[in-house]
Amino acid sequence: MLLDVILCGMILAVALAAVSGLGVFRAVVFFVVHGVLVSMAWLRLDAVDVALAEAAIGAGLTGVLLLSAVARLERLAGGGAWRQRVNVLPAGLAAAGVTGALMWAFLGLPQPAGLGAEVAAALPRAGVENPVTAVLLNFRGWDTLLESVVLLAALVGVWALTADDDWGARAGVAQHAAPGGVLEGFGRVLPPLGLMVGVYLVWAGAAGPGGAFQGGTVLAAVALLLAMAGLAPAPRVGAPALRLALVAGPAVFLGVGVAGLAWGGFLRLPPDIAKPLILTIEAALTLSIAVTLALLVLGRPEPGDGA
Amino acid sequence: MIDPALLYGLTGAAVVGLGLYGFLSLRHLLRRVLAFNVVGSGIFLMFGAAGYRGAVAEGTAGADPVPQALIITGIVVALAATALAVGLILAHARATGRRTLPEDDT
Amino acid sequence: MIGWLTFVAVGLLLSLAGALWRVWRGPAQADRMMAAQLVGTGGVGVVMVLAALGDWAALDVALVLALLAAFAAVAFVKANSADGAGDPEERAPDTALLQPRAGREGDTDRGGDEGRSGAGGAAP
Amino acid sequence: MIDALDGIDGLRDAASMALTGLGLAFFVAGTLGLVRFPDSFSRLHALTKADNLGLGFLALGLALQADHWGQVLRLALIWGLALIAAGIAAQLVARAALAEAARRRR
Amino acid sequence: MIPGDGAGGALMATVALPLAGSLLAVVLGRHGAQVAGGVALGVGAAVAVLAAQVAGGGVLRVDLGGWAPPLGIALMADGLAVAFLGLGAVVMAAVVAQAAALFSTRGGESRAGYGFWPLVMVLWAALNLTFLSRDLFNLYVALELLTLGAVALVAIGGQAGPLAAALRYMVFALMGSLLYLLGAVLLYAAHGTLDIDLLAIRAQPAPPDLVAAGLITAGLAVKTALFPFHAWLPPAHAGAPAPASAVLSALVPKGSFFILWRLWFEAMPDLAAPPVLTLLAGLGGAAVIYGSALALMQGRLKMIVAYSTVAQLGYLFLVFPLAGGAGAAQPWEASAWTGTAFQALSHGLAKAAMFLAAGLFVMAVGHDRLEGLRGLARTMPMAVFGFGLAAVALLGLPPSGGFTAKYLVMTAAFASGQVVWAGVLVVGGLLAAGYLYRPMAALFADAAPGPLTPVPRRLQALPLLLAGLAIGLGVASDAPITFLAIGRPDAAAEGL
Amino acid sequence: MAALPILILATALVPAAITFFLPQAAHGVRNGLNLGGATAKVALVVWMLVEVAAGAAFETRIPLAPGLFLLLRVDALALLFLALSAALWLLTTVYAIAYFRGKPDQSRFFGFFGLCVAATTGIAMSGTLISFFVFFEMLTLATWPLVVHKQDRASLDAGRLYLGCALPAGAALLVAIIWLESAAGPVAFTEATDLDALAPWAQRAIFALFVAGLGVKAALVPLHGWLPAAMAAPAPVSALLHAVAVVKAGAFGIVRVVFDVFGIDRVAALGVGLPLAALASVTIVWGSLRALQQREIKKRLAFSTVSQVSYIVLGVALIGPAAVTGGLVHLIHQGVTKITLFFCAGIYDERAGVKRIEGLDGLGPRMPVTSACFSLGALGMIGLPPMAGFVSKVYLGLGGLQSGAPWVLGVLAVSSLLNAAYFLPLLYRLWALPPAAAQPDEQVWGLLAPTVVTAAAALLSGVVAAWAISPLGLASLIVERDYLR
Repeated sequence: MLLDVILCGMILAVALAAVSGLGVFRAVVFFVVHGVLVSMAWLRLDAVDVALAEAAIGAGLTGVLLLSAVARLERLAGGGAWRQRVNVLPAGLAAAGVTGALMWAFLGLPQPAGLGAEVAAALPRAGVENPVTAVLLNFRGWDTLLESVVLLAALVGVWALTADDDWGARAGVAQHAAPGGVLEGFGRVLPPLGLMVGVYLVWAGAAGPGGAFQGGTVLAAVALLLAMAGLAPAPRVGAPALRLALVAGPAVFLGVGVAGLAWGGFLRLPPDIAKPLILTIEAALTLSIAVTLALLVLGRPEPGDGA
Repeated sequence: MIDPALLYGLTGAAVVGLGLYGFLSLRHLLRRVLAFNVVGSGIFLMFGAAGYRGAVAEGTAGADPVPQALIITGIVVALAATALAVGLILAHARATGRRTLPEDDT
Repeated sequence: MIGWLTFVAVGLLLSLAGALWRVWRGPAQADRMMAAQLVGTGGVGVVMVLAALGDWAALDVALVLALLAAFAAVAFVKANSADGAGDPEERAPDTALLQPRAGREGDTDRGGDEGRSGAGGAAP
Repeated sequence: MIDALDGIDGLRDAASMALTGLGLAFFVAGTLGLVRFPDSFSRLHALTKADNLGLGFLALGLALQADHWGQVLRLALIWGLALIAAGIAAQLVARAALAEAARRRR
Repeated sequence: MIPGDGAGGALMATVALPLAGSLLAVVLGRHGAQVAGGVALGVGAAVAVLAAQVAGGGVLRVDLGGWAPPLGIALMADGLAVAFLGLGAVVMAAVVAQAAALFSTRGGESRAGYGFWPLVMVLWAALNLTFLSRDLFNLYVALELLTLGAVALVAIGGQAGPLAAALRYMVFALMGSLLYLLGAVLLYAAHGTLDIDLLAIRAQPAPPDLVAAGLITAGLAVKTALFPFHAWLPPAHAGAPAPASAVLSALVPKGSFFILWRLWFEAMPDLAAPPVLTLLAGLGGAAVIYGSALALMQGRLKMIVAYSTVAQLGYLFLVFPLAGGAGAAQPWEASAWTGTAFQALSHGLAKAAMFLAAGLFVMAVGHDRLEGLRGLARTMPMAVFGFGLAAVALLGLPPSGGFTAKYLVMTAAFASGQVVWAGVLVVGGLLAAGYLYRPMAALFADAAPGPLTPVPRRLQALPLLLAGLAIGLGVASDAPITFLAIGRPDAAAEGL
Repeated sequence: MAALPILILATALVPAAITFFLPQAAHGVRNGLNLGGATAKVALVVWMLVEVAAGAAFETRIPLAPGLFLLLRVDALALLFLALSAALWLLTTVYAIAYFRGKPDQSRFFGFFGLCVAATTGIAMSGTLISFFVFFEMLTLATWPLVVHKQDRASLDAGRLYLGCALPAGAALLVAIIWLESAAGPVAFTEATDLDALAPWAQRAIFALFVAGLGVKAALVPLHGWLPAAMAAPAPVSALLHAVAVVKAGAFGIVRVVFDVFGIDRVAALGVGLPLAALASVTIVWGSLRALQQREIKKRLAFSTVSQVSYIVLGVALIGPAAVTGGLVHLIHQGVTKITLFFCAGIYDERAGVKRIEGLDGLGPRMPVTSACFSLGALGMIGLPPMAGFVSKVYLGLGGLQSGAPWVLGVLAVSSLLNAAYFLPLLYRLWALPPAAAQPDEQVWGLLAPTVVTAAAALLSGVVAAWAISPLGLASLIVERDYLR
């Protein structure tokens, strides 16, 4: 209990630190820390799948994305004057109002009315044993399909910000590292381990915590590391293989969904073949998610920005 | 004895408030995106805590899986939004040399 | 045993709180990054303990945290290299810079990202 | 897994407690160093100690509590990963700190 | 009601086809326009089939994956949803036709040409889903997809102005998403379901529901650019390339409004309290007046049209206090509800026509400042005529869809004794005449425009066609009104 | 039979729709279409006249919404207006074809011209308030491009003023209609409407809104400002505005509101007739006074219209049988007379470049046909026997006496004096003064022929007023049959 109180206190303190103070860099570092703490909170709340996602995305990729962005932004932005904060009082009042309302609502929640029992009852027909995976890929697969498209849309949006002349170049800023240096060494050691962990997470997701998103994120991190260590250049945005990899997940998912029409309705997975179908979808999704996330973090092609 | 679900739920609500305050008051665009993510994590925490309530009350194995699945979806969607926002911020900075929206300059 | 492990977890958390102070204080960006690194490692420790306390499946979370722990640091050093895409090793460090206490010079984090007061002025 | 005798069990618990306690102590020490030491490089020093040793002892202590070899394996993997990550991160951050200091000096 | 069997094919196709199209466009790059053309045809056919099914068999419901709510997600096509699907199909078809000329990929793949097609189709899928989905979280994902697509489309221009506009849009949209998500989360926590129909049974005036309703309403109001959250809309809609502007202005805000509408009328009609309804309508009225006043002051055509969107969206919010006020003397019921649907449909068609016409003017002149458009009535009569017809629909002059809308809503206002909202309609109509007169006068001015880039006649026909449909909606209101009544919630006739 | 109203509407609508898409050079097709349409319409209206005289009724419903429909219905009053618009459309088309020879943007002009006439036809045949409103607003919109047709500064300003007056008027009308119908249900002109659900003050307010909404088009003071400004438009447009479509639509609407919406009993009970009559009288005098001050021919004519159209309103507001007959017959009489004057003004402008009254000096002998027609028109306006105008004024005067408003005689007298004061000097200049300019050529039959026809009509309808098929006969019939029961 004490543990929970301390954890909550730290989460609050870190959240406060992330939105206060002057430094952007500091705020981002606090956000990374926030991710670590929140993933612990998820464990306390008996949500290992979410803890995995939070650790991989909240503490991992989002942090990397923001850290890179801070430095890039300072490089790009000139010295123009700007205000750190405005509307402090209205913002404070609004935030306090919403918080108060939320607490009031939370305290006023009626008896728990979750779907645990319904999920448990339907689990035998879902094809996987992990209830969270069953919800993600079967009961509410439609959400998940759309979510993979959200990622893709964001990537297309980021690419659309490319300078006209840079279209077709390699994604992101051209990365390089000292040959034989520490970074490169890291880039050689970690990927095999990361690959293993990523694949393990996907495979484990059917029965226990894990799944395509968590595994895909780890694989994306591996790919990013390879790129950052200068070991593998980022792909060109026009590369056909890359594009196929991007759409593989949503396409397979959509394809299975349409095939479901033959079984009586869109996205229907017949119980006896649900497991292989889900595993197929997950495999394709993992590939797409990994590639998409890595490219999202790398950003638009900017060959001119490199050495 | 405090109910942990309640504790985390209220913490989540407070995190939402903090993030919201940052989102509304800060002008540096990256910090606003960051604040957006803070709000998001607060929302998810509240949601997760609400789903955990059931597990505590019924004494069944595990929390409600549906909120967990939704939260995972939400986290990924938030990441997508963050990535697009960061891309926009950088492109905007490149075009204008600003870290903020034009109307937020002095 | 449960009591002890809880105690260890609480102790680890409290020690992380100390690290948080360093993140806040800085002064150099590297200090903040290092402190974050400690929080990450400590987080791995806490998660391991939590795994022992409850669901061993939580070890996977520790695994992912440990795997990604260095990523933030890598992103940080890459972004802060000369062109934003390099590596601090690429150029031999200037020997003059290897003097002790080189990092202890005011708050280097306030160079670029502090609100400059213009006509409207920076809020506190 | 290891469920032979109560005595062994008690012994195992004691060893586990000792090892995790040692790990905790290293972490606390590392934090103290991080907070108290005067400059970036000495702080870095403190940090790596805590990372490597603290986590190592913790892992060892917890491994005694594991009821499956897979868990022990994972604990080892985690420690190994943390070791690599911490070492590399420390190296890189140190160099970055140097570069940062150099930039400030110019 | 037909259970989720094969009958859901046409319904699913309206979402799945654009999704598949966007995936294909990501891969094919250069052939995005052809893919989009195919998708437009397919969705058009699917909507037609769906309309026939709904007209013949009533409301169509599909439980996705065979899992009924609360476990699964249900999609539902009622008259309202199908009408909006139809609006989307028509506008999108015209947009695709114009964009195919604008983003020509002859001579290799280009950045904007590549980005536009997947984004616009993703946006379309998301939009159609907002009309069909019955699940609040699924709607959240749809909204996010809609927003990301829309923001990216605004930014596709690439210059500083559009980028700033896109960022501002993004900031507001993120805010709206968070508030919406908070509300949805609270509702699930309280009732263990996200399904609109189940919520309708379970919702009660308790703290979680009230807070959730407030948060969702606020979030969706931000996304619909309701006054005073409207500041992001005009620069964003004006900054995007014209075909994108047409989509953004005509369709995208309808998605968020649609959810708000469903929420109040279908999920929790009993929670509505008069002060809230009056507040919503009051903000809508303020949007009408303020948006119109600002439109009067703009010097660029696209800005005028964009501010007009702020004003026109304001009308939609009058439905909340006015629903149910049809009066015993009237031969129809739910007049405000039906009128609002008409307003949304007519505005969608007319606004798309205007932005497409504006795009053609920009194509011809190179910019959209009013003084540069002088005399275009002689050189581009079809586009100008289309613009004029669209203006008629926006003004709510007979015989247009806008008039039917105004007539129905105003009748409800008088019949329920809330004359002040009728005043908003009148003043808004007159202000609209003011701000639309300026471009019309410029287009009709006796001046030889400078050197013009020729614009193909077939492109000029598009705005005319859309505007003609907006007029036609008024001439033949009978069938749409009957169709809209399929599956209409009781609260639409009884009031909130 | 039910299709006949639709057919009549189509005679204007279809040529208009096709004309929009014709290239400028397609003169033959365009002229043929428009003349054909106009001729067909006259034929159909004549046929209808015969049928109605034989007791037939024409009614067509076009559904708009459940319970809401456009009702096209031809009663005697509708026929009166219909006949006027059909005949004058044909003549104006002939005139316009000649007038626009060699000028640009003809397709646009004739397209909108056709739309205007279609709208007017619709107004005439409207059987419900909502149908009336639809066509009324359509008329507003279709007229604007005609007013700004020249695309010069003055036209655009006039167009802006026109819309600035007409759109708020439309809004007022819509509010009036919806306010009324929200309490009483859809209003059809044939059925007595029960307005008792509304408080008397509300009924009066609605009546005021109706008058305000319709009064703009009918150019009632102080809502008349747009009409004189609109004389910047080409002559055929002026003819259309002043004689056929716009002001007549307003006056006709007031007739409908008084007789078919409120009913004369209710109008009398509410006590709103007299104020309306007073307003009309003020307009009559004010318009004449302002006309006296104008030095531009078309402007003088325009203010004259302001004055003359209010005769119709005055007659209706007075309610008595003779007054109503006078008002209704003036609908026709003013139409044929004023169109003659505007045709002539157009010829003076086109053929002699004369815009101001000073330029008329000595033109009479040189442009004898035009000037003769002009003189007939002017005399008719003054109300000299046996011209048409005389008949109207006699009935109005009688009506005033009947309705216990003898002051109307004073108004008529003053107005006639003023009419004489601003028209007679023109005639004097035309015929008595020596010429100032070179010999112009008035020999354009396309311009002259319609002018002669309308002038003759203005004379004849006065001369044969006693016949049953004269406008007066028709008006009396309407009054006896429909309104005085």
